[in-house]
This record gives sequence, structure tokens and C-alpha cells, in this order.
Amino acid sequence: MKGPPTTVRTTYREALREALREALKRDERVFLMGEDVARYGGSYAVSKGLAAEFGEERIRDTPLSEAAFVGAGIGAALNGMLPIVEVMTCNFSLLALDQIVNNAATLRHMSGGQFSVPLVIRMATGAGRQLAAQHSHSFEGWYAHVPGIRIVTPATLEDARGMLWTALMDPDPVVMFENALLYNLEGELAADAGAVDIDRAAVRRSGDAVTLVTYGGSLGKTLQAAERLAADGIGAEVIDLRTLRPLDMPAILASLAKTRRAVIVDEGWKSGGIAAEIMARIMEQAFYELDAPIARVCSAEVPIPYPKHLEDAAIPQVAGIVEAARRVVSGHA
Amino acid sequence: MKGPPTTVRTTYREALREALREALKRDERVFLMGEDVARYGGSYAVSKGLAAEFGEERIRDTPLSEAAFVGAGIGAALNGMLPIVEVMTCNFSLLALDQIVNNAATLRHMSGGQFSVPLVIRMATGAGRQLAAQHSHSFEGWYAHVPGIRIVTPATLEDARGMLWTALMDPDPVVMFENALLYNLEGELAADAGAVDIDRAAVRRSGDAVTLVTYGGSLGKTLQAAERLAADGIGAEVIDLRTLRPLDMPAILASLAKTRRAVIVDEGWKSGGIAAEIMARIMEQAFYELDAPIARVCSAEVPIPYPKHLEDAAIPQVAGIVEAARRVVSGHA
Amino acid sequence: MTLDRALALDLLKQMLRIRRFEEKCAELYGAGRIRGFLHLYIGEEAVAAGAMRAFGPEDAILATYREHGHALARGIPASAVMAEMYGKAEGCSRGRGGSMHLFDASTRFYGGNAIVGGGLPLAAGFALADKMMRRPRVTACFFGEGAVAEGEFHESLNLASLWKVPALFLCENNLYAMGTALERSEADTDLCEKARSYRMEARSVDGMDVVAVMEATQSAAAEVRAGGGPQFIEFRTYRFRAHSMFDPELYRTKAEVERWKQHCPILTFTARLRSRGLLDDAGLAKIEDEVAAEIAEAVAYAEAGTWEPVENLARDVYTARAA
Amino acid sequence: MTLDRALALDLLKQMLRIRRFEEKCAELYGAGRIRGFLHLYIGEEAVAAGAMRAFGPEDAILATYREHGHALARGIPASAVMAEMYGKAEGCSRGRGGSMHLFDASTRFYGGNAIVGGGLPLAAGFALADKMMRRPRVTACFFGEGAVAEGEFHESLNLASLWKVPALFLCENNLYAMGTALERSEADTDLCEKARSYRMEARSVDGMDVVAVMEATQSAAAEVRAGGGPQFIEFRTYRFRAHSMFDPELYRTKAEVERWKQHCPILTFTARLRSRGLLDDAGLAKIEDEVAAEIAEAVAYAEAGTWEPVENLARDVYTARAA
Ligand SMILES: Cc1ncc(C[n+]2csc(CCOP(=O)(O)OP(=O)(O)O)c2C)c(N)n1
Ligand SMILES: Cc1ncc(C[n+]2csc(CCOP(=O)(O)OP(=O)(O)O)c2C)c(N)n1
Ligand SMILES: [Mg+2]
Ligand SMILES: [Mg+2]
Repeated sequence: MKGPPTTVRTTYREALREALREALKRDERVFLMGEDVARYGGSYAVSKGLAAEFGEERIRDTPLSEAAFVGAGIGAALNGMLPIVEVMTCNFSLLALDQIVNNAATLRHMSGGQFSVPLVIRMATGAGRQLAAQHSHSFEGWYAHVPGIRIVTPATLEDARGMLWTALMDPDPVVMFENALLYNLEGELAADAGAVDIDRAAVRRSGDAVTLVTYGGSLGKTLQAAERLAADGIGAEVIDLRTLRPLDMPAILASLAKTRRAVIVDEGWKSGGIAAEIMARIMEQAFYELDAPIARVCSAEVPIPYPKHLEDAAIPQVAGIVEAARRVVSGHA
Repeated sequence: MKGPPTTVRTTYREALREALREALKRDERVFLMGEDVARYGGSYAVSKGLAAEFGEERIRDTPLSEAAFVGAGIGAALNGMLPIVEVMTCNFSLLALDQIVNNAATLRHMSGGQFSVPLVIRMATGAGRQLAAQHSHSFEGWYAHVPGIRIVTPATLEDARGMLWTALMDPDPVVMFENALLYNLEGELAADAGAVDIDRAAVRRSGDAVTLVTYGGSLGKTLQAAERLAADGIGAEVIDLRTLRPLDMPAILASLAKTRRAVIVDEGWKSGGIAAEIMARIMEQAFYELDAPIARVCSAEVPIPYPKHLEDAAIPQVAGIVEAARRVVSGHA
Repeated sequence: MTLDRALALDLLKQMLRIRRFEEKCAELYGAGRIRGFLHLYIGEEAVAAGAMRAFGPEDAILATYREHGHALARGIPASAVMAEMYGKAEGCSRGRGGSMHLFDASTRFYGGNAIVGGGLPLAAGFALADKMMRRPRVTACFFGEGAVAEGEFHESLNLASLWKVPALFLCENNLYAMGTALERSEADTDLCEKARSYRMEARSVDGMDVVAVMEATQSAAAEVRAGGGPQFIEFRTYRFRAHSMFDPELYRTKAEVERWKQHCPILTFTARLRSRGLLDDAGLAKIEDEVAAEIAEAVAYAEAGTWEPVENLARDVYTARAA
Repeated sequence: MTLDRALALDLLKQMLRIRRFEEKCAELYGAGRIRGFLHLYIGEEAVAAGAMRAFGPEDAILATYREHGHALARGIPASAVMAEMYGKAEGCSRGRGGSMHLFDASTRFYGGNAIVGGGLPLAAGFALADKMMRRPRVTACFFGEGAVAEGEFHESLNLASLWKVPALFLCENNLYAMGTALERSEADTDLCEKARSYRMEARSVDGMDVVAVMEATQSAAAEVRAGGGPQFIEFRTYRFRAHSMFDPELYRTKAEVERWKQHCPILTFTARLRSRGLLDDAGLAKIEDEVAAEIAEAVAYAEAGTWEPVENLARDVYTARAA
């Protein structure tokens, strides 16, 4: 007799930690390295307790040297390991970008397919905590420009729990962006939650009037916007991209076939962000099905300022999403 | 009595050198630094002879340390100089990206407008010389994502000669991308050529059937494509963006108002490149004026391979531009 | 060494200004008036207070995200710093920067950099500019020992030394980079050795002794100013508080912290001044009162400050051009 | 030191293979069969030929864009290397990489990196993996002295030494990085000093003496393999040719080049072997003939090679997944 599925109350942070723990247990080739992942417990406390459990060999504190330890992760992956490298935030990952773009992303192709780099790089992303310009970038959409890497953006407890293992089993480098505002996200998660696919977008809410495409830290705001729209009788379908590279265009197009209208919500700076790419692809693949131009709600083109009112104004908010959706819905072809 | 304007035969490389020479002469705060700019004469021979003329204090060879010498350029600019920093190619500029994004682009805003960074960073970009994956990136469109910097892409002798001074006089950091295939470009240049604006796009050829938007190394190919299209009776208007950030949207929209169709040609990787941004803006600003979806001709999403036939296949070519334009012209709304 | 009384009292006062200012900040953080990251300098005051004596108004100062002390010692009004902590438009960075990004053109204080090591290349460039323009200035660049592992540190020291530019690299070795102890981040913990591998003059100083800090920095700065090329100073110090307000301090023992607190630069200097008869209870109370008044005023100023209008969000991303 | 004849002749042959291979490459470049960048190793053959002796098949090798010599010495067939120079599908990187990106899984040759310093972090990671998996392997990382100024060099050496991983850092000091002489890029030109500032064993070796190179590398590799932590070797060498085929060589005098040519590793070693009676004209001719035959075969193989179909352009950007 099968009872109802059991769930446990957990947080995004704990789900990530469970995923790390599972990976470390399942495969001896797995290890985690990064600044302050061991003794400090992780700057966002994601890896808290893991050093005690797995030892400081496998939960490895690194010196402040992003290029070297990300590069070392690439080297270790080439040499048979399954490293998880934590870069504290994506702001600092620019120091390692040479390694990511010129090595991790290209080695397979340059070598004619002889080598793969089964590496996962985790980094926090996003604004919203008043950390100002140098700690508030959202670079996931920018990284999605680079062929040879996969970009995943867990937005739910399931994905925080399940994407890591799938990413590790992927023979190619995967960069996982964790929006820092999500770490405290709390909710119910299936007790037996495990690996999830990282290929497909997910419909997080159904609707037929407009498609709201988003991911990561903006998913919650977008769902709230959909609620408000519903109150006005506008049925918004919310798509969580989950993976920014490669994009799951079939999922977007399927929704568009129904709604014929869309808004893209993305915390990156507007110009040249992932929203632009999605708009371009829709233009290429579904122009004639559109009833109105696609709109986007992105971050303002400023280094994120410190004060709350300016920071709030700089990044996507529920009201802005609602307004954009209304505009799109009232537009016509 | 005013005679006909005198021109001189020159090259893109010499025009750049003349621009450097003029700047060095005009203002003692100007200096050039970068790897091998002095003794070697510049890896693309742009600065050849300048060390002899201006001394190795002002034409300054740097060690291989992109982060430090780009950062030093930022510091020197903050401290009253007008530095021109040469990064040999944009591939290596990833090593300096932290300095460019986290410092050059943000200092003004973070300081509440107290400081500006009147720095020009020059770098070679582009594929086409069989230099393979780590030497063939086109990052100008990618850089254009970042607020706080300007991106210029001289494609003509006039612009090679004239953009530098304007960029130097701009109080904000300007990154200038020189497509390496252009250095040998030869032609006539007005003997009194000097500074040019860096705000506006230029119509390089008029036409009313389709707008071809491009910049930098792809301008020549796009003009050739326009020739071929003309032979078929298709009048293509060619817009040279000149500046990728900020984009001159009025120029694009003015052309589109006439042609109602467009193709964007861009040597960056397709996903999330500058072409996507232009398509997104057109979607936002001129959706209802379009007679057909905008198309783009970009680089294939691969680390550029070494052999000529694969490299050619990876980057935009005349035939591909012609084909895209034909498709767009035969499309309908 | 004999110590001029006025100077001594001023050194003490500077340290107290920083200490009390930050204690107030911690309180205001708890009250939600200050947000984001807040990295306290408490315990390390002797470094900023002592070192800053070596620089004149024409010199340039660069610091890190743990820079309240440097900003105050440099002479940015406490009110402008506090207003910045609040994010008010009256702040020294117009509220845009907050705790980690204090800037002030008038005192040539160039931040406030939250990328570890990120200020070092800038410092090399500042000093290069001075050298090229033949200006007898020094650029002072403060950073933590954690930055020594970053490539930007090495590239910058090499560049500065190769070009013999007038930069002074001031390393605040408080033994930890967040939770990572120096011996767990450097294969060789002798930081001066690294500077010397770039042929750079290097010395190590007790960073808890404000006079030692001052003298070492003055002597180094004089040599740098005279054209002797860049120098490096390691200040051995300790932070008494957590790395930031989020740090559970799992990586060090309470006992270790207590041990270091015995060397509190303010306590030890106060004792020294007392023992030399340069300070008594009344004298100390007077200084504390002045400091308290200054800080109260700073808080009032910040509280009374205004919020930048939201319409100005995109201001100062680019320099406004004449139309 | 006594020199085993077979070993000696093989060392000579390895150097000659590299020299003649590259002379042929230069010729083929002139003829347009090889394109892009071509960085010749001529003059530096003793380093790759000597050092590679220290490594077994289980070890990993990383090199730079000037890596034809290392690839050949490591045992990648000359035919596969030449086909790669042509960009043919039969090349050791399937033609994708060309001269700067030679790779070969079967000999654990991991490139071929055209970013100066870019291979060093990888090497630290390779060695870390071996250490964690308790495999008695060594990772050998070759790089030029120009890389020493890059931050990635410093971060990697620190990491490797801090973690005591079995990596061997092999610095080919040919005195120039493109046109920049070492003394114009390093404040302190003593490269071993830098390694020592990470508590890394370091030695400097005559890179024109193939036996000295071999012995130093073998001894260092043995210590590294035994768990003694990473080591650093500086090979003092010189490139006889231009940096690449585009270099007008304005930065050094012909006389300097000629002086160094007197130390040509092949000439001097040949003379040494002759003087010891280990080699005569016939012996040398035999080696030259074998080498010539190998290279002729390599060229024929490359010429007969095929072009990867254009439809395969996007292949191997990602690993093909089972459907
Ligand atoms: C490049 C970079 N990596 C990581 C961080 C996160 N971080 C902020 S402070 C810090 C520790 C720095 O330690 P140290 O340089 O010793 O300065 P201290 O905080 O001790 O004053 C770290 C890891 C950062 N800000 N920048
Ligand atoms: C990061 C980076 N910057 C610049 C270059 C351009 N470049 C290629 S080789 C070279 C010189 C390298 O000198 P060295 O390390 O001494 O090696 P060598 O060529 O002498 O073998 C330069 C500057 C590059 N490839 N990578
Ligand atoms: Mg510290
Ligand atoms: Mg060299």
C-alpha cells in the first residue's frame, strides 16, 4: 500500500547542502573547493558541516585566487575527478573568466573531442541585499553567450536539490548560478527528492493570455506578478527556464503558441542580456505567431547602487512585471 | 581658391598610428602602454616607430600582466593622465575583465560621480587568420553588455584615424575593438582627416529594400553582399554601427522606416551577441513597422577552429549575408 | 623614543574616533539603519591612525571594503561617512556606495574597493601618473593579507617595482581572510619575502602599536617620495570582531581573540600615555567626550540626510555631456 | 659523468627530430601549407628532449603554443603532429587546434595552450587529482619566462606548494617574451627566487645542455613523485628564430643571436659525443637519415590527410549525449 508522498520542510540552502552531501557520498571523485567552504562553513553557509563530515581534503578551502582554483578544478576534471568549485559570487568570477572561457569551454573542441571537463562551478549571483556595485552583478545571462559551457539556474527547492548531480554527470562544464536571495527560501520538498533533468524549462503556472519567461531569483517575483494579473482576469503562464544555455526554445514556443504574447524577466542588465536572446529567437522562430511585441523587464543599466530604494528601482520588481504584462496583453498585431 | 580635397593613400594600421601620434603630440598626459608596444613595435605593428619618436616613458612596454597594466591605466586616468592601454587581443582581455567591469565601469557611479576614468583601451578582435580558438574571439558585442563603458569599433580609415582622439576626450572609459583583418585595409584618406564623432552610426550605402546592420570587420563583407544584392535588383542599405554601446537606435530605426526589413551581421557568437540586442530593441521600438522578422548572421557557436574551411564556415561570409537578406526580402508580414 | 604630547593625544583620539564610530555602526546595523555588508576595523585602528600621518593632502589613498578607519583618519568628515553608511545623498559617495565604497575627491580618497586585491593595480597606475608628471606624491594602498594570494597583487608589485613608481603597499595582516588563516592560504607566510622577490624594500611592523606604525610608514613614505621606488609594509594586527555581520566565527577560538584583545591598540597606548604622564582620567574623558559629540553629530546628520530621488538612478553611470 | 651510448644517441636524435621537423614546418609555412601562428622551438630542443625523459606514460604533460618539440619528444607521432599543423582531420587534435593546440589523450599530452600562463592553474589541478587519488604520478607543466609576470603563475605556484601536489613547473627562460627582454618585464630576474617565495624547491639549469636538463628534471621528478611537493626548474635557453613568423626581430641584435647559436644544443652535444667517441660521421648520417625519413613520411601523411567535413563544424563543442 503506497502512502502519500512524504515531504520534508527544508530551505534552498539545505537542499543544496543535501545535494553536495549526496554527491560526495556517491562518488569518491567528487570534491568541493573554494574560498571559505570548509572552516568558515561557506560564505552563504551552504557547505556548513561538510568539512566535519567529509574532511578538509574533500571540502577544501582555497586561498583568494579565483583564476588558480577554478583552473585547478578544470585540471582536476581533466585528470579524472568530478570537482565542484565554488566561486563566492559571480562578481569575483571575472578573475577566473580566462580559465572558464579559454580553457573549460574550449578544451574539448580544440582537442578534437579527446577530452571533456566534467566540472561544476557554483556561484552566487544577484542583487537585493544592498551590497552595492561590486557585489550585486547578475552574470548568468552574460555567461550564456559562451559555447562549450552549460548554465543552470536553480530557482526551486527541487532544483537546488536535484541539479547538482545531473550537472556533475554531464561530461561538460556546467556553471550553476544560485541567486543569493534564494538561500533562505523555505518550503516542502519530497523526502526522496534527487537528481532532476537540466535540459528542459518548466511551466510553473499555466495561463493562456501571456507567457512570462524567467529563471532564478526572479521566479518568485514573476509568480507574484502572475497572481496579481490573475486577479485582473489575465491568465499568465510562467516559464522557469532553469537552464540558460542551451535554451529550451520548444518550451517557450509551445507556450507562445497558446498565448501569442510574452514578457521576459531577467535580473541581468538589459542590453545584451538573456532576455534579448530570447526575444531574438522568438523573432526568428515565431514572428508571425505574435500578437504583440515581446517585452522585457531587466535590471537598469547601472552598477547596482547601495540604498534600498535605488537598488529596488534597479532590479525587476513585481509591479514592473505586472505593468509590462498588461502592456503586452493590450498590445495588438 | 579652394582646390579639390587632397587625400593620401594609407592603411588602417597607419591611420591608427597617425591617431596615436597626434594624441601623443597634442597632450602630454597621453601615453600608450601594453605588451610589446615599444621595442617590438606592437604585435600588429600599429605603434611601430612611436617609441623612437616619443620615448619609452610614453610608449611603454609592459610585462605580461593584463590585470595589472589595465588596472594601472585606470589608476593613471583617475590621477590625471589620458592613458591608452593596448591589450594585444581581446582574448587576453578576459584576464583584465575584473578591472574593466568592477573598476573602470563602476567607479564613477559608486563614487557618486566624483571621479571619471578617461581611459582608452584598444584591443584587436576577430577571426579569419587561422589562429584557432584562443586567438579568434570577437568580444566587442559581449563587452557592450556592461554599463559604464563605451564600445567603439572603427571599420574605416576615417574611423581608425579619428575615433581615438574623441575617445580620449570622452571622460569615461572607452574600449576600442580593432578587427585584426582590417589592419592591412588600404585606401584614400583626406590629408586633413582628424577626430570624428563616436556617437552616431553611419549609412555606408543607401538602399530601400533591406537594412544591413553591421560594424567592424564585417562591414566589408556586408558591402560586398550589398553589391551582389544590387545585381539582383535588391537595394540594400548598409549601416555601420561604429559604436556598440551606446547603440545609435535612431539611425537603425530611420533606415528601417524605409526598408521595413533588416539583417544584422556580427562576428560574435550568435547567442546573446549584439545582434540579439538590436533585434530586441527593434522588437520593442518598431515591431509594427516590420514587414518580416529580422535575421542575423553571426558566428557559429563554436570555439573557432584552425583549418581555413572550418574557420570560414564559422564566421559570417558574403554568401550567408546575401542569402539572409534574400530570405528577409521575400518574407512578409 | 620621546612622544610629543599633542601628537600622542591626537593619535589616541584618531583611534578612538574609529573605535566609537564603528561601535555605533554595529549598533545602527542592528537597528537596520545601516544595511548590506559591514566590515568592522575594530582592533586594527592603530594601522589607519598611525599610517595616515605619513601622507599629505596631495597624496592618494586607496583602501578596501574595511575602510571606515582609513576614511576617518584621512579626514573625511564623520558625518559624510555616516551618511554614506546610511545610503543618504549627503554621503561621501552620494549614498551610492555604502560601507564598502567610501570615496572623497577632496581628500584624494579613492575608495573603498570590495574586490580583494582590486585596488592594487590602480595604485600602481596612480603612482605611475605621479612619476610621469614628476609630482612628488605618494600613493598609499591598503589591503589585507588575504589579497597576497591574488594574482593582481603579484602583477601590481612587479609593475610598481619594475617601473620604480612612488607607491606604498600597506598590508594589514590580521591573520585571517574571512575564515581562512594565513597559514592555510600561503605556502610561505613571510609576506615581506614576497615583496622582496620583486626587489621591493619591505618591513614588518607591530600593527597594534600606533607609534611604530606611524614611524615606519613615515620613514617608508619619505623614501618613496624621494624617488627610491615603491615599498611594502606588513602591519601585524588582528580584528576583534567577526569578518562581517554575517560571520559565525567558527574558524578561531574565543581564547585567541581574547589573547589579542590584550594588545588592543587603544588600551595599550592609553596605558603608555598614562604611565608617561601624558594622559589622565580627565584627559581621556575629554577626548571621549569630543569623539562622542562628533559621532552623535554624524548620526544626526545621517538621520537628517535625504534619499537620492529614484529618478536619479541612472545618474553618473556616464559623465553627463554638454548637449 | 659517463653517458650511455644508446641514451646519448637517442637524446641527439630527439633533438634532431624536433629541429628538422620545425625546419620543415618553416618551409611549409612559406609554401602556405601551414597557416596561422607558428612558433618555432629551434634552439631550445634540449629542454623538451632532455626533460621528457623524466616522465612515464602515466604522467601528464602540459605545454604552451611553442610545443611542437614537447609533443614530438613525448611520443606523439610526427605524422599526427604534422597533420595537425596542416589542419587535417588526421591531426592529433583532429585538425581543430593547429600548431598552438596539440593534444593527445594516449600520451597524456594536454596541450598546447595559447594563453600565456593559462596552463599553470590546470597543472595544479592535475597534480591535485593525482594526490587525492593517491596515484604516484607527476604533472609536468612547461611555460616561458614571460608567464612569470602573470598572476596565474603566482596563484598556481602558491596553490601547488600550499597543497604539496606533485607538479613540476618547468620554465623555459629564453630571455624574451615576444620582444620583451626579461629584465624589462621582471623587477627581479631571479626566477627561482619567486618559486622559493612559495617555499618551492627551485633550481636553474643550462637549458642548452640536454644531459643537464635530463638529469635535473629526473632528479626533481623523482622527488616530486616521492611526495616532496612541487618543484620549479628554470632552463636557461634561447630561441634562434623569431617569436613567430610575423616577428621582425627589432628587439635584439643579430650578434646576440649569433653568440647564442654557438651554444646550439645539437652542435654542442654532437661535438661532445664525437669527442668521446660515441658518434662519427656515419653515425650522425644514419640518425639524420632516419629523421629525414620520418619527417618525409609525416609530410606525406599530412598531405594525404583529409579535411573535416564542414557539416562537422559544431562537433565536439559539447559531448554528444546518448539520445
Ligand atoms: C576577489 C574576491 N574574492 C573574494 C571576495 C570575498 N571576500 C571578501 S573579504 C574576503 C577576505 C579578505 O581578507 P583580507 O584580504 O585578509 O582582508 P581582511 O578582511 O582581513 O581585512 C573575502 C574572501 C572578494 N570580495 N573579492
Ligand atoms: C595572456 C596572454 N597575453 C599575451 C599573449 C601574446 N603572446 C603570445 S606569446 C607571448 C610571449 C610569451 O613569452 P614567454 O612566456 O617567454 O614564452 P616564449 O614565447 O618565449 O616561449 C605573448 C606576449 C598571449 N598569448 N597570452
Ligand atoms: Mg585579513
Ligand atoms: Mg620567453
